[in-house]
Amino acid sequence: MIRYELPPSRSVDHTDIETVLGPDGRADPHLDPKLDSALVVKIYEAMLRTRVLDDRMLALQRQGRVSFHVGCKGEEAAIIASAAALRTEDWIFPCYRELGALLWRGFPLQRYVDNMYGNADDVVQGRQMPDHVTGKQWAYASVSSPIGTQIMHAVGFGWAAKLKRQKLATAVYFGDGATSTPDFHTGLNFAGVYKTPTIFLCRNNRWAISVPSDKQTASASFAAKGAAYGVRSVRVDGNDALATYRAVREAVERSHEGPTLLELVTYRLGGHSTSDDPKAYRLQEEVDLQSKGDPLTRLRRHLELLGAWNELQERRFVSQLDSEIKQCVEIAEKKPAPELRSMFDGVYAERPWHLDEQYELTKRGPRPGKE
Amino acid sequence: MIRYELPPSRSVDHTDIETVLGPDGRADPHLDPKLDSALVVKIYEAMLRTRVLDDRMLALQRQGRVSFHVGCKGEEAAIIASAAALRTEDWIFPCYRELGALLWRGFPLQRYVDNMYGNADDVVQGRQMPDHVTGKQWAYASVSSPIGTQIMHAVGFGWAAKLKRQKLATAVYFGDGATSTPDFHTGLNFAGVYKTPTIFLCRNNRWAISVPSDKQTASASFAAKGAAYGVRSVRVDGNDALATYRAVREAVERSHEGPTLLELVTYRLGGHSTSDDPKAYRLQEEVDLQSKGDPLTRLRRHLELLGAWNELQERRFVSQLDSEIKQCVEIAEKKPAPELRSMFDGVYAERPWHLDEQYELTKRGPRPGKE
Amino acid sequence: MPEMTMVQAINDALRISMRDDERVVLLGEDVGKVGGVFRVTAGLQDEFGAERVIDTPLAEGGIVGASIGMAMYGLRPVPEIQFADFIYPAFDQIVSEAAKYRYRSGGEFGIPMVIRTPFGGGIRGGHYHSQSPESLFIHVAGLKVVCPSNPYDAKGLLLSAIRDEDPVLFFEPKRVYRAAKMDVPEGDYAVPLSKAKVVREGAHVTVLAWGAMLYEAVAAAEEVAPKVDVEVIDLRTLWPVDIDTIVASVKKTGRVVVVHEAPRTCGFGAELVSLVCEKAFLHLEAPPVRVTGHDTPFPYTLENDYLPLAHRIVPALLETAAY
Amino acid sequence: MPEMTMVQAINDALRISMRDDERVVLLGEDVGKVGGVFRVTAGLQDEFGAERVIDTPLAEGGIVGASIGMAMYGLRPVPEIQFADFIYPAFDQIVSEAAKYRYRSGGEFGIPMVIRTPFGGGIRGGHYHSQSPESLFIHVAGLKVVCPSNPYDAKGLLLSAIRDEDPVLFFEPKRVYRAAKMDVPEGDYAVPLSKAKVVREGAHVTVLAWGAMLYEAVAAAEEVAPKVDVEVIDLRTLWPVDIDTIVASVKKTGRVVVVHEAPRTCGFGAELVSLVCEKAFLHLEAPPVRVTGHDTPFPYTLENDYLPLAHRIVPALLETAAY
Ligand SMILES: Cc1ncc(C[n+]2csc(CCOP(=O)(O)OP(=O)(O)O)c2C)c(N)n1
Ligand SMILES: Cc1ncc(C[n+]2csc(CCOP(=O)(O)OP(=O)(O)O)c2C)c(N)n1
Ligand SMILES: [Mg+2]
Ligand SMILES: [Mg+2]
Repeated sequence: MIRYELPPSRSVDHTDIETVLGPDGRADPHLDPKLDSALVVKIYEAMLRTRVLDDRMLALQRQGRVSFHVGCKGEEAAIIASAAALRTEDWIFPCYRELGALLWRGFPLQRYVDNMYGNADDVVQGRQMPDHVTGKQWAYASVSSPIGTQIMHAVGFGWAAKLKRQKLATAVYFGDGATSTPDFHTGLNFAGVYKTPTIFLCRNNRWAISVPSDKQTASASFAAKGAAYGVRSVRVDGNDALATYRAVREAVERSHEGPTLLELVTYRLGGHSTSDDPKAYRLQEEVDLQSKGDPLTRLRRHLELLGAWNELQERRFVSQLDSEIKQCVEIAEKKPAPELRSMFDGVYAERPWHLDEQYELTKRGPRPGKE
Repeated sequence: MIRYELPPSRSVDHTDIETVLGPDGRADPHLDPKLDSALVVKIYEAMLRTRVLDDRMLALQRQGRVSFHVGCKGEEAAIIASAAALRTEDWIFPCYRELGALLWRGFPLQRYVDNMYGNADDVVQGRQMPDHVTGKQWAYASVSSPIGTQIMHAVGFGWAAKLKRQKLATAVYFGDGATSTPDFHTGLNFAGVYKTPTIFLCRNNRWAISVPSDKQTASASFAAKGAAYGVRSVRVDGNDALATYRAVREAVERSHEGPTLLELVTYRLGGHSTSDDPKAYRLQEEVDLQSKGDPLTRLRRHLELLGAWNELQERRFVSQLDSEIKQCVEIAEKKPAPELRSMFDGVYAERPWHLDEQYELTKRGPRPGKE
Repeated sequence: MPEMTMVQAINDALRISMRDDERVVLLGEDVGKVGGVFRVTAGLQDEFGAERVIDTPLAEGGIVGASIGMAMYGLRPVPEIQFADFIYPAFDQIVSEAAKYRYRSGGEFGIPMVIRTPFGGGIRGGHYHSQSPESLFIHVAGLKVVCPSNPYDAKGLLLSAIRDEDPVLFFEPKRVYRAAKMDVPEGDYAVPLSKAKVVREGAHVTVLAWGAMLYEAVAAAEEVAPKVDVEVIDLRTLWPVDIDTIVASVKKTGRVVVVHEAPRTCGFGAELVSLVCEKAFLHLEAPPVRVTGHDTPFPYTLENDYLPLAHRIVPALLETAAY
Repeated sequence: MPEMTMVQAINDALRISMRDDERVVLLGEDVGKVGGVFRVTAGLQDEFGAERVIDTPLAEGGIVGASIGMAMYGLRPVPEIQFADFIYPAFDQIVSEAAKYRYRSGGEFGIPMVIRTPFGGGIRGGHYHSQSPESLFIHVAGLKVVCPSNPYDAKGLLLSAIRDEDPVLFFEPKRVYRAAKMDVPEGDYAVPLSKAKVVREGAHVTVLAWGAMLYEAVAAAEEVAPKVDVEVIDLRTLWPVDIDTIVASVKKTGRVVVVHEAPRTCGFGAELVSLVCEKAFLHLEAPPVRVTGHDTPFPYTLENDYLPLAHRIVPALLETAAY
């Protein structure tokens, strides 16, 4: 097991971390999950795709064309390799950074871009902020903003499946900051007591907006918290796609025995969201240092060693993706806003009298001008 | 270190437990806190006093003279020896079973009985249920019913003292069930990060109403939970007054370094409260077995060995206490109910217009008949 | 027809639902082995097993949060909150998640779930075993709020609530739990949600009430009967409320008194007064009146001065009628 | 006199309080090093140190719960909840503990604490960065609720709130945060709690509003000015509300419109309508009207159809005036 050295300044590490990919791009032969190289390429492409998308959404936000974006730059391995290790029947309960996991499962890009614009074709009908999607068909729950709340849902869903003797696991993503919430505590505790088939994926990206992870807890690590609930836990190099895949796969395979908590140690290379300027609270040197551990670079080095990826492929992939994005954006921007009635529908399965009244009154107008 | 054997059925133990008093009443010479025997007698008397009081309040409740009582039968060592190990400047944040700790600090018995009756002299003016007292003068916070909420207060209070460079510790009592609440999680986490001078006293009395402690968590023990927060923790025989004293004293002495979590392993010999009938969910055999570890018996055996206590003293103490209780009850029963205005006062520092109105209207009457 | 207390009627509704529908599961603190601190779930773990009648750790947010996940899976969870006073640790899961899940997921996921909880005063419970927090939930879009006043309705409303597609808060007036028995049909039947019931017809004043206070309203109505002819409406479902029944009655009587245990300010009474003003202003012959709990925490010793019992409703009826 | 935005005015009030009173401490998520996500606490950690301007772990219940303990010790904590939408994890500590502590301890402990939180819509925040939950807290006895509409009031009200002996919820309309500058006196001054302000005098209709919607109310009043003479009252403190100013105005105009962003049902508007009916019924020439947010979660794309902006207030004013 190769130790991947994290910079000591912000480190909460006092426990080992599971790493497969060495700095030279070689996989530790003892830990290598020995994936088909086509699969690894697919994972790499998905990571790259997310990276490019983040960049383009950021640009659109800066141009004032979308109002907000929350990306996952630096956390692509933690998100995509974990999703890749799940089975189709396993459910994902996302935080807000796991779009890559949803796209991995086949969510169409146009559908995503429509959500960014909150237009009439947005799956959530423009009701939520950008990047707050849902994908039931892809076994992907609804993104919401409150930190941690999805953890209990993943536990309850997996618990229900277990009661119904259905074999599936639920994977729930959350950040290091989320470990301080009530739902983390309750989720791990219920999962431990009822041995639910839940995989807790703690993306320790070292920051909760401006709060560094060593101010979030005095625990030796986030993985160490599992013991408080009798929950098996592993600390994994979350910038290492192979290590992440391997650990999640194992958790999936053991999910019928009960839950696993995985701390995926990674780093948020970008701002918290487009609303955030991290220069106000962290040093560029830290970011530069962490950029050296960029999960894309590490996996690409590995693929290049295997002869499975090269610069030409990379460029071709990006340019094709770019035209795809461009097209989706053009389409999305032409679509109208959701209809007024969409605001009053769906609060309940059937619209009750008071919402009928409110709808009728609002429809009668006057309606607001463009601000 | 003598291992005190807990019955395996309900046991969540997989870690050692700190014990001083052996089954023969002898103190382990290496761990004996070597207290002045007068102090130990005082602790024993306070434990006995609580035991008798519980019994008498239960009887009053059965006679319909008080409406409710929540006692601590079986947990007297955990409660009183811990309180005895605190310094006067240390603050207590109670759950609802720690009346003994308050009496230890000098809270007058009449004041307690007035609270049981919710009469005009009740310190909380008949506003709360019986056994929900307050004792600011004795550095004792307000008892409330919601489980766990006091934990954060103890952390905040100790944190404030630390900011003000005042040396004091806060001791917070709660049950095994309370470890599942958000406040336990948040309290331990904040205390760990800010190194607050907080002593977390988890009375593991093995039951949360009808839920046994091994259904409360899959953790190897409650003490084991401290590690999740970087908080020092110790598992103590809470039926052993000397072990409890010793562990709390150590936590007090180390409180300037930061918090300690103590799991005081004990047993709730009685019902949860007068509203509860434990026969519905636990076997009499378990209670009988646990009665053998009765903390009073264990400490009394020790005192008798030392020649510091005997049957005569015991009887004299009880009969004197009995007449004291009887007198307090007689007085309390003669006192009137709180005045109507007490219901409208004290919601805010000054009574606002709407409560003036509500008071005036209610005063005008009609008032309710006796039901 | 057997006679049942409300406790028995609710137990019966749960049993019927669970026999009828494999998806129904119960969970909460002490609901399993001991059958709940009020014995509402007594015997159900014996019949349906510990997997469907689940004793949970002490965490209301966990109980509701897990129920949401279960509902997403396709179950019909019926979580119990031991006392409504302890619902606040679950507030975030109820308000931020259960209430909004259907809407914010574009209808992909509904959360059919009934949160049962004993509420209300009159059992010497002081601050934390007496509260009536219904208006907090009525304010939150996406929730339904139900409150039966008698065994028959309790059973029928609960059966309807469990079959409803949306999250329902089901407030059980614990003062009524064992106070009276009533004929309750065996087997399945429904009392529909959002239908109020005129329990006493009258021409002069309309009283709107629910839960335990319904009896006080009726008692007060009887007391003033020689002078004032009072119509008493049991709302049964608080939200979405049966506005038609209310408006029809107020248009007839021109006078309205709302009675509730919860503190007055921003209680549901305020909403009812506003609705009546909006929909029947020109029919009002007197200002709508609220007889409610006071704006204080719920007291122990003086609880009968706190509650809007008949002795406080009577003068309100007389004054309103004479206005 | 310097010109300040509301963000600057609140920052100034915090600075003055902290210089003036050693007991004042700030705590919350991201309030320290980065000075808050809206930069309201910018520069304060530099001046007062990390012990008095504290970045906390991500737990609102912890922030408020610790503040209660600090207040019991004798400090004057000013916790920040990053968005009002995230206050629910702290709901139990606010409702069960802070609100009741003085009362239930027989007055032994007060909890002087100001919970600051940005609230309201209009910044494209969707469900969870737009909510206006004020009525939930107004319903809870023992809390005070304040909401400034402009920089001057924000500073003066916050200074008063921090010096108040009871827990105060201080809702800051984030739509107004940087929307406008205003002359704000340097140094210390107070805007008293529970005093409303008539911001526009008028004879025909009274409008009650607060926070960001005040501007919409004023805009609507100007728009109808040729036909209807509207009096606009900025409540400033929502609870305990300045009932005298309200009643005096309604007795004068005989007509009242309440405007708020929060969902209509059981919003504070319902309470205001009820109070007006109770205290000025015979003066009413038209039913009180509510122009409010809808009973849906707060939407993203259509937020201007959700909010009770001037375009929706205008017809309400005209109809009320013509009633
Ligand atoms: C309950 C709650 N409190 C506060 C916020 C505001 N907020 C949004 S993201 C965030 C930090 C989250 O950090 P972390 O859990 O580490 O996730 P990351 O963003 O780093 O992926 C905060 C405080 C929120 N969304 N929900
Ligand atoms: C938040 C909350 N939920 C539920 C209850 C009801 N209740 C009262 S005591 C209790 C069990 C507490 O168990 P534990 O923490 O072990 O303390 P013990 O009574 O055993 O001392 C419960 C569930 C409550 N008071 N507060
Ligand atoms: Mg993070
Ligand atoms: Mg216990």
